[in-house]
Amino acid sequence: IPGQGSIPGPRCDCTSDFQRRNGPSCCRGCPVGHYMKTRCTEPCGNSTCLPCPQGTFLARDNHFKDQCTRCQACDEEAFQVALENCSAVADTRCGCKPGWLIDCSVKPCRESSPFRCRPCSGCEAMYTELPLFWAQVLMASLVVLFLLGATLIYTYRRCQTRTPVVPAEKAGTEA
Amino acid sequence: PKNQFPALHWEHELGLAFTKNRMKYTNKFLVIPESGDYFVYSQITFRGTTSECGSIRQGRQQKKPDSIIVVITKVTDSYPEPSQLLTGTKSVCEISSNWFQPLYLGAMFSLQEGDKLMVNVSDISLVDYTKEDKTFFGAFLL
Amino acid sequence: PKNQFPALHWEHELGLAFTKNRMKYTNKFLVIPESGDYFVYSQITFRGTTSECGSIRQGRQQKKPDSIIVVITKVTDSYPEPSQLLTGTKSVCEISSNWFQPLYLGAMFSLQEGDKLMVNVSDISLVDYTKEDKTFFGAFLL
Amino acid sequence: PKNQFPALHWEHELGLAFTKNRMKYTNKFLVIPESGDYFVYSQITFRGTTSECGSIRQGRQQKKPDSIIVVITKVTDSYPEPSQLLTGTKSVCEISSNWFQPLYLGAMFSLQEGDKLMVNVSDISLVDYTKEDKTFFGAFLL
Repeated sequence: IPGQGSIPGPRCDCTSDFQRRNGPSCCRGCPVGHYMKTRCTEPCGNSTCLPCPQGTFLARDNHFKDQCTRCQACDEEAFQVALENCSAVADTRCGCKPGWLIDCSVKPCRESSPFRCRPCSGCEAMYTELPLFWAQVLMASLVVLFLLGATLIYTYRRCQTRTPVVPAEKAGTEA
Repeated sequence: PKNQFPALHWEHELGLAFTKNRMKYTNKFLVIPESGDYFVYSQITFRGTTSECGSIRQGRQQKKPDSIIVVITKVTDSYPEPSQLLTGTKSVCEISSNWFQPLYLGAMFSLQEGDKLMVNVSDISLVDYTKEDKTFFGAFLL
Repeated sequence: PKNQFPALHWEHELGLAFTKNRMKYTNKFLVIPESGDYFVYSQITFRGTTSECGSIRQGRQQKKPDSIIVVITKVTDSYPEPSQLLTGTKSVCEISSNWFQPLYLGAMFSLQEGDKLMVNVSDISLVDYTKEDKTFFGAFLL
Repeated sequence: PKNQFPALHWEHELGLAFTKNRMKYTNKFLVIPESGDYFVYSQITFRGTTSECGSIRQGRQQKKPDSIIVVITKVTDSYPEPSQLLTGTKSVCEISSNWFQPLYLGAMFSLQEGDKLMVNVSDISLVDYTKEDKTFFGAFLL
């Protein structure tokens, strides 16, 4: 394109998504999984960002946090296991081994409530990382579907028996 | 956000309450006036009538306790999610007709100018807010 | 005075106990040597044998709990009544043969030269005074 | 030595944890960098499943409670035995299927350069180490 020359850099007015005021200057934030080591030195420059050390994470993007968050540990005494190990971008996800059920330790049970894992003897290896509440919802919807199906089959069969299947030769005599 | 527990409002001028040295209190938050190391503390006195867990019937299977939780949370401009600085959590299964107990928290943190601190509790209806010497929240620069 | 709870005596020289920078201890009181902001704290360990509330009989109606209370009180020349700075209060209804538990308090206050601080408890006979690391009281200028 | 309780290991760099102004952490100890008055504090959150004491059978004789204990201990070159600075001790006899509760300690001490502080607990398997805002330990120079 004629006269392209040097295209003026993005305006440094600290309003676009990637330029945010952080202290006196307007900087580009750090990506997910990184912490801010030092702020940018020239307007709208890049902050110095370093990867979160092992055992810590930061799940959000374009930020200016100078310290990564510690990963939680799963409670081995309560037979919890790490369903997903902590990474630089996400916290540990604790749950129960397949074939074990989540048993919330308190009532009412909240998302952050402590829980224990209990072996669920005699039930098939249900993937138990669903929080208890969602497991119950799943069970309830299965029951509803089953009942619905049963009633449909039953009514279909009843409709069928009401229209007599008349042998061909007798057709037409029964009005 | 980590915990969706409700945040408490605080009296910051009357009685024993005060703010000084540019420490501000607005809309449930203590606002840090200058970067530095702060000692942050709070006590929440909870009280309630006995729950189902505490009602004992012969030969019954042990019940799950209720719980009381207090969290001192930091909100900062530098990161879009609040972070939990201090958590006090206790199970409650009292056999008496009613119960009351405090949870105390206190520790030192490196905080930035503009950081905001709030206190969240698991159930506001259990908080004894009747007297300022039982339930309080504060921070000071070291 | 607000609460007629008995005040505790404190050792202020032996073992871990000390006073310095003109902070005085006389007759149950810490005496504030200069006006300023102080962090005031105390832990009282209580212990007892099980009360009636905890004795469980089949089908009985739930009992009222006993309670343990610690209050840090300020006495000042500028006002004839003491004021309660900090209160820790907990219900007690234990089913075991005996029980023991601490109550901890700590917060910052603006105090005047000559103000006096004491610690009151609901029942001195329940206080475990046997060891200085279990039951203590202190204040320091910030 | 006074108590043979096990000492806890601590994270001292990641997340909310930090050391500064020459305060060192090595092998379970905070090492005091310069003589002076320090505020030392810790919270340990304990959790467990209900013990025998809490299982209630009709007309049975009351049981002895279990207990949870946290001790902040000082080790110093000037004396061969560690000394217990702070102790939190609580009986546990819960009737619910499980229980959890914190013990908080904090006080001011005159410490010498090179003194070492550690936290001992009665039973490490009862310590809730899963989150840094529930179980923590610190000290700062006043």
